[in-house]
Amino acid sequence: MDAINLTIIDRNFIELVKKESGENPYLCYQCGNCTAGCPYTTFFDYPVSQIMRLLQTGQKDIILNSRAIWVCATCETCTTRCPCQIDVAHIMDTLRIIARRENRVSEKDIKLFYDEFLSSMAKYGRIYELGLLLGYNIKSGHIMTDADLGPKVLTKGKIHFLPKKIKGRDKVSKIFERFKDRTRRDGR
Amino acid sequence: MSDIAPKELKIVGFLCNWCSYGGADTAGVSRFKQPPDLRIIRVPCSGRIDPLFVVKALLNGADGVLVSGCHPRDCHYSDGNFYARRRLEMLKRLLPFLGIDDKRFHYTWISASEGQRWQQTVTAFVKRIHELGPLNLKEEKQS
Amino acid sequence: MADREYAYYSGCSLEGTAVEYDISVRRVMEALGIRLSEPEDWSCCGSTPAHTVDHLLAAALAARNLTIIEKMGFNTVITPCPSCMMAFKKAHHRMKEDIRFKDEVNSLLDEPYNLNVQSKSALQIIIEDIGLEKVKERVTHVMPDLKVAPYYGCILNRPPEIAQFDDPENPLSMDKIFTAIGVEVCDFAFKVECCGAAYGVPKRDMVNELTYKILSMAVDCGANCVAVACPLCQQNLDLRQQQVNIRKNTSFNIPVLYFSQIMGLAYGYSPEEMVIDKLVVNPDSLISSRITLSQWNEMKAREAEASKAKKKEKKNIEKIEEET
Amino acid sequence: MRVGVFICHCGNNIAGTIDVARVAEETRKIPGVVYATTYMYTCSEPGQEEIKEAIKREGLDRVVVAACSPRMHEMTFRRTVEKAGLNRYFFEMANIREHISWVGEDKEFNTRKAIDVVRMAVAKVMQNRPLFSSSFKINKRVLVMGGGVAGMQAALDCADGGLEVVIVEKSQSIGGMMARLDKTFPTIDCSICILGPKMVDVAQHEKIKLYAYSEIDEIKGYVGNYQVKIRKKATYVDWSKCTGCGACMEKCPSKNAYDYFNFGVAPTKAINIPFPQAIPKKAKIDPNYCRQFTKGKCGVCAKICPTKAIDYEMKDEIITEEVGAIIVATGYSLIDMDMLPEYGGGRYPDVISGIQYERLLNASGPTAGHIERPSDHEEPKTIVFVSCAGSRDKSIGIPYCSNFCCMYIAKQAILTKDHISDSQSYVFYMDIRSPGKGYDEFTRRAQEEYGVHYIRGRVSRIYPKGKKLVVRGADTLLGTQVEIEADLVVLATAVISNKDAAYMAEKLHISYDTFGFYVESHPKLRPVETNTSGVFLAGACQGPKDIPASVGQGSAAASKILALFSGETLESDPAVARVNINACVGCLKCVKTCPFGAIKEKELRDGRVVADVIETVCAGCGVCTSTCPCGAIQLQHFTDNQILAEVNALCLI
Ligand SMILES: Cc1cc2nc3c(=O)[nH]c(=O)nc-3n(C[C@H](O)[C@H](O)[C@H](O)COP(=O)(O)OP(=O)(O)OC[C@H]3O[C@@H](n4cnc5c(N)ncnc54)[C@H](O)[C@@H]3O)c2cc1C
Ligand SMILES: Cc1cc2nc3c(=O)[nH]c(=O)nc-3n(C[C@H](O)[C@H](O)[C@H](O)COP(=O)(O)OP(=O)(O)OC[C@H]3O[C@@H](n4cnc5c(N)ncnc54)[C@H](O)[C@@H]3O)c2cc1C
Ligand code: SF4
Ligand code: SF4
Ligand code: SF4
Ligand code: SF4
Ligand code: SF4
Ligand code: SF4
Ligand code: SF4
Ligand code: SF4
Repeated sequence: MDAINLTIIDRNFIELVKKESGENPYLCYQCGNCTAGCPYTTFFDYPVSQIMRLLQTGQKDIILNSRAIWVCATCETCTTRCPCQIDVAHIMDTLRIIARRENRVSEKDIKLFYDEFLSSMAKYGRIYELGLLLGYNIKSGHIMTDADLGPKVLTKGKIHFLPKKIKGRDKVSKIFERFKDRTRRDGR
Repeated sequence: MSDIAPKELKIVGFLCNWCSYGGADTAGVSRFKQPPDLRIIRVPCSGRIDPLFVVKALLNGADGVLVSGCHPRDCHYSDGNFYARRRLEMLKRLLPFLGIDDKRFHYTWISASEGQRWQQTVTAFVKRIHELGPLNLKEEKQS
Repeated sequence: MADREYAYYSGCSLEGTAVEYDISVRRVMEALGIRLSEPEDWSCCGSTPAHTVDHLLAAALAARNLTIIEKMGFNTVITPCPSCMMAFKKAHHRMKEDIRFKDEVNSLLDEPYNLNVQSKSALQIIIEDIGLEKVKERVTHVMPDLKVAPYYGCILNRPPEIAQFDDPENPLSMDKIFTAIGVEVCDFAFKVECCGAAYGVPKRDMVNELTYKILSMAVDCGANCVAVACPLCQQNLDLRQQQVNIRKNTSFNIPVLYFSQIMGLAYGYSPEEMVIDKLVVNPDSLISSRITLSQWNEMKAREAEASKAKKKEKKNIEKIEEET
Repeated sequence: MRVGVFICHCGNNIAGTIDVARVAEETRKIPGVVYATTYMYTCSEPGQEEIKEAIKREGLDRVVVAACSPRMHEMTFRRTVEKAGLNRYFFEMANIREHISWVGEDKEFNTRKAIDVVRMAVAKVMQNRPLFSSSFKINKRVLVMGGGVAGMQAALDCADGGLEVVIVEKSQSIGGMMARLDKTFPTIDCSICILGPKMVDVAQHEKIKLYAYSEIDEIKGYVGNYQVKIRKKATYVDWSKCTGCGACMEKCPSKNAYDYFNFGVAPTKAINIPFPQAIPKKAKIDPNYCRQFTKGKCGVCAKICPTKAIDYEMKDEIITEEVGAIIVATGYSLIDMDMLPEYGGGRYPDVISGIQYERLLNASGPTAGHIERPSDHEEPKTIVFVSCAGSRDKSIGIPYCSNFCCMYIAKQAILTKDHISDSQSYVFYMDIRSPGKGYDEFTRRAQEEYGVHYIRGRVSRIYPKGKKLVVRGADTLLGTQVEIEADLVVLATAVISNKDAAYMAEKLHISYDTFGFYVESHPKLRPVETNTSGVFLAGACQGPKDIPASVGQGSAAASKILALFSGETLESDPAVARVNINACVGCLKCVKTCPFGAIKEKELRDGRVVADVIETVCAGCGVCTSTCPCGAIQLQHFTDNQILAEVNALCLI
């Protein structure tokens, strides 16, 4: 890694994360407990305690481009065990939201899956599992994802071929629309 | 006295010597910043605080009174603060009859090690008094 | 006759891949005298994907359902899926802590949510509202072959400030229920280890690695099946078990049942009624030894008799030996 | 009246954010003030000289110093004015530093506030009356609460200084935690070898009286004259007869009693002597386990005892001792491991606490000094130490550092290598805190010479895997997760205050902090004094500290008492309550409310009953003054008039 220039610390970024998450990253004393407990540490490029450290030094680019913030599964292990009572999972969540807003997505597949999930939700009010899977497979280019499971699932009759559409699905899509209006209004 | 219009209100603090006065000292030593409105009177024990002092202060021109003593069970004089609590609780119920909003009077417990808590208490109380504005006995009686 | 009535939010998974969870929970609740009322027109809770977009949006998607439940007049909703439960609890918690946030969430909704609904897992309802005494009373059948690794998953009890139930590190609610219904529980150390949650589809390798560890630990502690309380856990451990075997060159063949299915079997429901056949790894060999409680008691009595007789005989022999 | 006011700059501490010249200028306008000046460092020698000279030059009869907190320098300046011939109570201090210059940023506001505060002090000082202290005789005996190393040191120093000492120890033997330790850092000398002789000295010193297995029930009185009620708890063994032969312990059939001394490493007998060097070395029955008590039959020990010392009917006994000063040396406790569920202490037998490990290392411990796993008694080869187990952990309400665990972990790791040469120890740490003399060298030695592997990071989980325990932590220097398959895990559990700390504080009228540790009078300059005169602190009851620091405090507390008792009498504080018998109507409300029982009724010659204050008993709280319906009883120096003068000086302007 190149030397990080610490002469100027990006306070705006730190403040933004503070405000949106309601958590104070400076409570972290770098004990490493979160990294020690995180089931995903091996899949992270920066272990979660280092994300916290990077945050303390305002390293916006490194953080928002990191894989870690996308791979985090919000399993709450870090939050549960942090001796400084930091809601670390919530900070990870917030960082992911900011990254998404800034269109920085280091884990395209995960984001795509989330997007497909939400669009299924916006469309039908509930999740249409088969549609979600097919949509994901086509868009991700991993056509065969979980194809091995197909027979198992389908023969067990677990997946419905047709979506369940709820009566109030327009109400759900209205929530999405209002939310979009709001973000547009806020100029994000 | 000065050409700058006075912005601070007049708030009297009665603090027991052992706990809360020490707590205010600790806040000072730790440089915990506070709004400037409070003037402190030191008494040996919160049990020494006669409700009359509070009433006199408010009638004579104070906008708020803050009383603070040792935590219950942590009193230098064993139960002085219990007597204080009883008396001051009575006083709080009496103030409205004198035409004074009882929010102008607050009592609390702060120990000598709780500098930060002192800072928070002062800041919150001063803010409250500023929200109520200067004490105008006639007006407050009417409303 | 129903003793109590609760709102019941099954959630999307329980309509699809986890129907057996839905059916078994409903039956067990009925057996315990609980009536469930499904909110009409409920929508998806938002789950993980929503809170990766925005906390406000996530809360609103969850709160829409809470509003419906509130209007039904319920103050408690049973949410068997931990993901839904957390979505509800977090929305509720944040709205309660921060009035501004509450107003903003409500501005996205047609009708406001007024913070009157507690979400609880089926486990919490069973432990707190029904009680182990009653859980035990209803038992009609015994499954002597079952050795269960109780797997709670990561978010059922965590973070503790929001979950407000059971121990976040060593939860015991499922253990206690199994013990009450006479099922053997193993000392399973990975009760709250994460299984990979929603990453089954986009990050299957990752999930396989994590479930490999959990399944290994289950086998190591002597279990012959895993009990779960979450549709995602069930999928990752059961449906993907074969993927693990291929990837890690293992030969796991350990059934993964919903705790409610096990309860149902102990309450005398047939495996068909508990929709056992929807599980991928077949548990038939384990549950085929199921017998009724009275048969079991008779058997035990006979055994006790036999051992008593044996002891007596032994004593007699000793006596004779001593005498001679 | 001629009031002089001295306003201190305190270098830049005050003058930096208060316009002291303007304060002086405004002060001069206050009626009664004839002189006001500023000074750089008022408490310095020349500063005090300046006050004395001004008193003479200007003919001042009242003095106000506007400077730091009176808790800091009131005594200094009282002496100053006294030296210039004024009564020491003709002095007041206005706190413009701690309460103004250090907490307000705006110079204008600060200056105005300072002027107000000075005006209040002037108003009060003009109401002040001369007060004179009287002297009273003192009882030069000392009570030491707690017979740990700190209490023992204090007791021996006092006794060697010629004072009679009473030690009250809660448990069966003196020695405290140190008696349980195997070796001590940083020199690895045997703990009981250096403590044992001290314990014997305590037992044999003709000036020391020891009440073991006893507790304080009640403390009455004031500095110089305390009456202390001591509860000698029933041991069911007549200690005057018991020779400590141990025959009873050998024969007792109840083998599963909890061993408090060994922190439950192994069970003990219902009747036991805690350890071979115990002082006093006497047996005690634990009625929770004794069959005579639980089942109503046994009596084996009574039969076996050669001196017929057993007495199942024994009752607690109350004894009163009179002393003049008290040293509190009640030490500390440790958290239960089940506060840390992720580590499984209590659930997994091979996860133990540091103090339990200390007992495993000890030759007179339950394993005779062989390190073995509690689960299967096998010798562990891979041992993991987890530091800060509960300490520095806000999530369980313990934000502070436990002070000595870093050091004892290094010690235990070194000893482990000495015991089991083919073992490997690991230490998970966040920081290594070793600032004492020779301390850092010690922790370095553990790593450099003994090959102890230090890992910078916290442990997140411990779980069993077969016969091993998997310790999953992080190495934050590597930035990875790490796992160790250990045979034994030792948790350096956090130091906390004793359960009864708050309860004792109430009896002693001393303060304790949020965590139950007793509060010293000044964190730097009065570390063993409390705010209650006559009560002193020593050792870990004031906060976690190691043996050298505890011993140092024990000696310091003793020297404070020797100084206090250097004369035959003490000066009383004259700021006590006084009754105006002309105003008193004899309602006796004050008698009922005085928390110290300092007021008695008195019959005057005309038969009228009035209140009467016993000056030496009055602690000066003023509760009576706010109780009296007639204003007849007034706390001197804080009378109604004095306080109202301050109120009015502020409000009526
Ligand atoms: C595992 C471990 C290893 C350690 N190793 C070392 C080491 O190598 N070197 C070192 O310098 N330090 C070490 N320490 C620290 C050492 O134990 C303390 O510094 C020392 O014991 C403090 O002495 P104390 O007299 O203040 O308190 P304690 O030793 O706790 O003694 C207090 C005494 O007061 C008694 N008591 C308590 N309450 C009352 C009451 N209400 N009335 C009457 N009596 C009461 C107690 O029974 C006890 O006898 C270690 C600590 C631990 C936990
Ligand atoms: C930069 C710095 C900041 C610090 N900040 C803090 C702090 O914030 N809080 C804190 O608690 N501690 C602090 N300290 C530590 C503090 O300075 C020491 O703890 C304290 O001064 C020790 O006091 P002392 O009396 O033992 O020694 P000293 O202060 O060194 O006094 C020794 C005296 O003996 C005199 N002397 C020396 N030799 C002889 C001789 N042969 N004959 C006669 N007289 C002799 C010296 O001239 C001196 O006056 C700080 C230290 C430094 C360097
Ligand atoms: S557990 Fe908490 S304090 Fe420790 S490194 Fe992680 S965020 Fe920081
Ligand atoms: S919440 Fe995310 S960062 Fe925290 S432990 Fe779980 S996966 Fe790791
Ligand atoms: S008197 Fe107080 S304020 Fe003045 S110099 Fe001394 S310490 Fe500082
Ligand atoms: S009680 Fe009797 S038998 Fe026991 S140690 Fe004392 S003298 Fe010996
Ligand atoms: S009477 Fe109690 S203490 Fe004595 S031998 Fe029997 S069980 Fe042990
Ligand atoms: S002494 Fe060391 S191990 Fe103990 S609490 Fe402090 S830093 Fe942690
Ligand atoms: S309360 Fe006042 S009037 Fe009553 S006895 Fe005491 S001093 Fe006298
Ligand atoms: S001031 Fe009054 S109440 Fe307080 S101790 Fe003295 S006599 Fe008692």
